[in-house]
Amino acid sequence: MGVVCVYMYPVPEGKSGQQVVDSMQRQLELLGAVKTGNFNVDCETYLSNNPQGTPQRSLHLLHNSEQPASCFSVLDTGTTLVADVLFEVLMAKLTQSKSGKDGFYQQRKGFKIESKGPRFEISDFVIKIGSVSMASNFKGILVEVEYCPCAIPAECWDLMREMMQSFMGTVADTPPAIVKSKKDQFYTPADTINQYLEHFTNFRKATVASQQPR
Amino acid sequence: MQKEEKHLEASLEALIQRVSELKSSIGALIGKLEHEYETLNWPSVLDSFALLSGQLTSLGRVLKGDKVPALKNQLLLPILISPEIDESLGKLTEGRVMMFNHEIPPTYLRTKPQPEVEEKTQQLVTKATCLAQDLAHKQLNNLNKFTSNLMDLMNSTKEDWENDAGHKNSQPQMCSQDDTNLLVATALYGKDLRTTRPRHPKSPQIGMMQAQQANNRQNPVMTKAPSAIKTTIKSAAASHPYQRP
Amino acid sequence: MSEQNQTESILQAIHLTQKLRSSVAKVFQNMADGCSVEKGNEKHILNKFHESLLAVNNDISDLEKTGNMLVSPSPVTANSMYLSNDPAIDKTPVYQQILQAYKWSNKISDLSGLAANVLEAQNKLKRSQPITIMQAKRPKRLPPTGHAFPQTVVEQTLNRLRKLPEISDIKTTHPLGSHAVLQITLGSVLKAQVALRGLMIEWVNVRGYTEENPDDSKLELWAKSRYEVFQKVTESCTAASLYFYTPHNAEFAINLFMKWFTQYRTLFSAKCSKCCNHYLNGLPPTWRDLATYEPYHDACRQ
Amino acid sequence: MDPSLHQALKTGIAPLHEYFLQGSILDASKEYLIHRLRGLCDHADSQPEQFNDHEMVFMLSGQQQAPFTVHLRHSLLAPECWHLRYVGVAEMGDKTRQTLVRTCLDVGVSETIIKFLNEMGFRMEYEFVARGIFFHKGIMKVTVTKMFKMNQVNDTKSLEPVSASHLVEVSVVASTSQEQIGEDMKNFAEQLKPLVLLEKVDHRKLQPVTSQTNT
Repeated sequence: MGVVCVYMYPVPEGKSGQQVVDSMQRQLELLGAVKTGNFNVDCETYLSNNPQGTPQRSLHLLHNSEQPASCFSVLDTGTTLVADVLFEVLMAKLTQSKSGKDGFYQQRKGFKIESKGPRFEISDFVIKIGSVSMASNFKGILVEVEYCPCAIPAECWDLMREMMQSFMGTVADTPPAIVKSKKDQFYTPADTINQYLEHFTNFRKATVASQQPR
Repeated sequence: MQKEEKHLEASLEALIQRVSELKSSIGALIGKLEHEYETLNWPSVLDSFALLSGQLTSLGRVLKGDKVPALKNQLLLPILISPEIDESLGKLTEGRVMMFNHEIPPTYLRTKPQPEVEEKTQQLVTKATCLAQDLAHKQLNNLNKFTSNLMDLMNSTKEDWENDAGHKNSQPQMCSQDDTNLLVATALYGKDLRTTRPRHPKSPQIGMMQAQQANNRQNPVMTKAPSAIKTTIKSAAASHPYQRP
Repeated sequence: MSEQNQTESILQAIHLTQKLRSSVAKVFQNMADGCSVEKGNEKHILNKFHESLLAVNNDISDLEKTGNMLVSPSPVTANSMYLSNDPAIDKTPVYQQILQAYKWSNKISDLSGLAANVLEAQNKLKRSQPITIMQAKRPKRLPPTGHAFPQTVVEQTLNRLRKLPEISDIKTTHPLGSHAVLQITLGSVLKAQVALRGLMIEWVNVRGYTEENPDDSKLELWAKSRYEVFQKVTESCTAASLYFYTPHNAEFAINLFMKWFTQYRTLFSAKCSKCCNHYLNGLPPTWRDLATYEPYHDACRQ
Repeated sequence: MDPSLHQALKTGIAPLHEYFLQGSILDASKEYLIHRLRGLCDHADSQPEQFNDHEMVFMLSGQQQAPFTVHLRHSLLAPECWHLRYVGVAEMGDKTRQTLVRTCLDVGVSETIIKFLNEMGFRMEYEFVARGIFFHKGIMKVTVTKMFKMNQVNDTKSLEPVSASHLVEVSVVASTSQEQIGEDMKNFAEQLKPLVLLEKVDHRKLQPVTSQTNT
């Protein structure tokens, strides 16, 4: 597991998401990237049915195809739990409503958001171009770049920046906030998930904001 | 005279009864040996022997008893000897003796052992008498000593065995049901552990209510999860430093 | 019977036993040696065998006689009767020890086979030549001494190396006897496995800091790194270990090598001295100049 | 739930049922049992594997919902190992069933779990330290556990044994359709007699009604 940076890649006016993805793919192939399959990161959200008095919690359950045996749960307090994928079964038990009574948690319907697309490798770099969709509506593009050999962001940031700028330009001028805050520590898969969650949350907020004026 | 005869008759009657009892039990034993030798076990043979010996002693007691006139003083004479088949005799002896001819009386009415047997006995008696008194004593003492030694040995072995058995009886005290229950309850329900810390203010009543409900319904909806005594195997398994090649 | 007499007869008995042993041994020796039997010669061989057996027989009867003369063992030997008593099997760890020994011997043979193969196939550049007859012809050339350092000296040298600021840790193991295998950790950048022979560097393999060994005790000396960057570094290190190699001053050589090697602390963060970039063809500068220690991309070296 | 996960659960790739028997052994006789288990179980040549775990039991209770309990185990030997376990009600079954059966869910988790559970609304109910040895024989797992009360909250150093016995459990985690396992386990338990009587312990009788009213 190396250091991962996730950026939102802006879709220019008048272009469809697919066009942007295609052009980026061509660019990467010119740089010598090899396509090595697809990837998928998804996120579901649960809300607690807590009795009054205690604050309502929301819990995000994320999967990353890069870590297929794990699932990641992030509470709105920011606490992140990495667990076996069976944790989801536990979650299902918590959402189960028994004899008419609601479960402890309930799934937020129509809120599932995911980013999926092709995965490329250049030497020790892994690049993923994901199209984000929520309830099968296209929301934007997330580009993930991972440098596998190094686990400390401060060591390899410059190297990564040069690499990323070669195909993304100025989008990758500064490291993502989470990477920045962990510069001298070991980078973990949970950090990747938190980067994705942050972007997902932004997309969802944008959706809500764009819907409200109407 | 009349009275004495009657007396004799009665005692003979008694004797015959005893002897026939003895005979039937001997028959039973023989039958057992012949027909059940495959399934026969030692205790049942011993039972038969015990019965026999009991009957023999009771026969002896009857013979020695005061009520029986001295049979020694009675005479028995063969009055009629005939080579004809006597049916009533055959009936009486269950077909063993069919006629009372000349061969029968010497064997059946014998009061002394056979001459050769007598001779042998005589020999032994003389041998015994010619043994010196002190030598005999010595041998007797030796025999006694051996016997008592043997007895001691057997007794001590027996004691040992019994001790062993006692020991074995004490061994199963290796586990206790109470402890099992206690441990399971501790792992599952935190028996004796909960009291040490305050609980969430609301939950006790709920928990209690539920427990009572459960009891009332006789079909407890147990919502508490049993133990996770199984543990993080992964960790321990992974820490095994040398995998076999 | 006096004590003296007793002792004497025991001595005699022992002597006779030895004699018996030797005669029996002779019989077996004869049989073990074997002989080609020629036709007509069987009788002779048979006679010889017969004679030796007779000798054994005589010895046995002698021994028996002396043995009968001995009275029953005196109380002094009372303890010896416990000799044949079984020890409490459950209490002695013999079983585990035997199994352990068996496993280890298995492992040793496996590993040595493996090592021999690998060293044969992969490492043709032998730095330690076995002393052969060739050397007799060229007496001027001294045999290399790099491999002939006692462990204490190796340990001392390593302790000095441990003080280098870039090196976070040097772990030593002796997987196959005396020669050390080092696991050098450089910051949190990389880990290198260095197989030493004495103080001579035989083999270097570099892998990433996060590339886990299944556990720390198990050395993965041969597994190559998953990442191209460390494969390149491994290549460079092998080249450097040959460059710095001096046959008669191994300590000097290892110091030089280590000094050069520590430059990889900045593997990901250093810029190439020629093109002034970090990134080229998917890799950071993976070469460090042997004299100036300056970082270069593989392609920028020439 | 993920459809592929659903599939895995159905086909038994992710086993959800635990078959188990419980018993206990007095501390004094533990060595005999260990000796016998070493002979009976796999890997007789190596030292049996030890564990020393801190178990915490968390409960989530709502107003209308039935409380939900999970058991969290933290290895004190390998502090990076955290293990979350949910177990259902143990079914006694009838005479023909040889073992107790309960649903169970084993999840390896990261060290943030305590904070996570607390923020999810779980509260710790009780905790103890379980220390012992485990063996395995095929898919069967045998644990010999000494349980300790903790004198102080979160202090795994000052301990007090719960009883003078070790808890012995034989268990197999498998999917439902494997009733044959019960036979094997019964046979195995038979071989441990008279040291340990491994039985179906009726959990219903052990549910502490009184202790709940006390607290």
